[in-house]
Amino acid sequence: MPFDIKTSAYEGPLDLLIALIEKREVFINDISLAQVTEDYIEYINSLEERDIDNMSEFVLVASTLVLIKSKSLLPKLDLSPEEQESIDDLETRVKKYRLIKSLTEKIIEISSGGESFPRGEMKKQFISFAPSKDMSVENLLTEAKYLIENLPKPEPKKPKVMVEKTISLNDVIDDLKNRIQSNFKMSFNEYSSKSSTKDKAEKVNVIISFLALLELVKQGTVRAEQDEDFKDISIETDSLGVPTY
Amino acid sequence: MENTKKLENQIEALLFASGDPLLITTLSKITGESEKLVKETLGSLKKSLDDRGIMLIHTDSEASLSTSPEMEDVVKKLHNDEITRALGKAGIETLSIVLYQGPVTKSHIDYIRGVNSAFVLRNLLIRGLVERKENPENKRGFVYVSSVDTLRYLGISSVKDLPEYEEARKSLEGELINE
Amino acid sequence: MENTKKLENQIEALLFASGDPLLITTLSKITGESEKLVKETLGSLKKSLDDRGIMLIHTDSEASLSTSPEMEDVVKKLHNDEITRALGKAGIETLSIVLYQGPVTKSHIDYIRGVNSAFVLRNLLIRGLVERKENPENKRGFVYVSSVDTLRYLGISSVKDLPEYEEARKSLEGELINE
Repeated sequence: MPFDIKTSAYEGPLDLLIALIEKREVFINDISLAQVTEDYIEYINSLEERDIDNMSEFVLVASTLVLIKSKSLLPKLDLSPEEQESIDDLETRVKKYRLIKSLTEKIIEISSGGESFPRGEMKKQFISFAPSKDMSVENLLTEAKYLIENLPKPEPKKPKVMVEKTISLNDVIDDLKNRIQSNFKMSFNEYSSKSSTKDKAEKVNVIISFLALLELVKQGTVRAEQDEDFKDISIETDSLGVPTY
Repeated sequence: MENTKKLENQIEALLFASGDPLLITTLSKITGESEKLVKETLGSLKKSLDDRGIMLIHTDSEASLSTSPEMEDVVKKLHNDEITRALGKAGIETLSIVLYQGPVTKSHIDYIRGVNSAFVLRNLLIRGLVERKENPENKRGFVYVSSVDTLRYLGISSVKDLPEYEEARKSLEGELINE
Repeated sequence: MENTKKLENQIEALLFASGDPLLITTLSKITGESEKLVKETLGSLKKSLDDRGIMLIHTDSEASLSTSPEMEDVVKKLHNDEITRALGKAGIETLSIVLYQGPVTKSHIDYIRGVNSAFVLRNLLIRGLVERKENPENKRGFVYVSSVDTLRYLGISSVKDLPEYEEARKSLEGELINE
């Protein structure tokens, strides 16, 4: 069987991540994930909202990547168990998905050996009227109604869930900013329902400037580590403010 | 020798995939071998199937696979089992689509149910609950309608007597979102 | 020995007569033999059909006869070159997950692929390339499994013929810490 492979767009966030990691020919781990974070965010940024079917999934993974990146730049950043779990989880998913992708290639290969076909239908079939007891007008109507209820419906354009997820990304950023400015102790669960209606472009810009901020903070960290005092960092970041791009 | 075996396998596969008898001329055309060679190879296929559950039947002009005569009892048992089993949810679902939507194509039934309905449709056919007709809109396809026996069994004289007929029929048309 | 051959022939005849896949429980019921013996005999039937035009395809619960994959070309000629529509990338990927991880829930498929797979799953279901079953752990949910038709599509006899089957299955279950 031939398979029709579209190579143009990325199917989802994991698909994109794998492509970015493979481009660099590195193993999948927190280091390589941190390395591709900018590329990943740049890719989302380069696309219009309408180009991406699964924007909310892309953004959700972006928030985990930001965590990984933050941790790689600031090794002393305390992660909550939930955060660590979301990082480990992303790593596992990327690995499993990549395995599935390689298996898919092999399946395409074996299937080129030919399709197999069932026995053809025979015209002379012995037909005898054989109703069954569950065949009542009531049952038939019940099933018809069940089917009507479950007919495929066109998907709503902007599901609520998606909006909620995008807001939570802003929260991740805000929260991490706060933590760098204070003492890095805050649970991942504590931010949730702040309302914000920033559009996508703005939201991605926030991530990019945040990552840039982290780079600057990292430089501060190098200096601060000489006397091993976390509070020095927060002083540094306070003085920097949010850079404008 | 190699080639005879290959032709034998091809003929076996073709007869199997056809279900119905095939003309020897057809077998010759598809395999690209002479009718003479096809006939000879039918002889060796027959021998290969000696003492098996299926056998080769052929006349001068056509050939077909069939179950061996000793298997009659067990095949009958299977048939009885298939037609006496309760229809179950899948069967009732499919029958209700044929009743409320008939004449209806298999692909529309699949679309409404969201799963492939090949097996369940064949079961309804051999039980005489639904009938298959040529699709007036597409000569190569079929449409399914309920049988007169089914209506009689349900105690109605026409599908229009089914409860909420017009309403349900319309709803089941669906919006036919492109799949 | 005699009896094994008889059961093998009976199973062959039943699978041929049915055309559709038969449950191993049905084969056991009709032949009056234990499921264990039926499964063993399926193994010997499979061997008997080695190097023939037809082959045995089976899952854990069902078995069916089918044309051998090498016969694709001639059978397609018979079916007037009816082209089976190729699966897209998303479809074949989802199929791989079901093959190597099935029975598997939709949320697990979404989790692995990182995107919602509702649409692609529906297409596979309608084509009969995956089947939906009640989730034993959650009566209101479903799990997805590969079917006889999945194996037909790939031209293989059982999931064990998939590349790296056991190994990959194990890796996908675990944490995959080491690459």
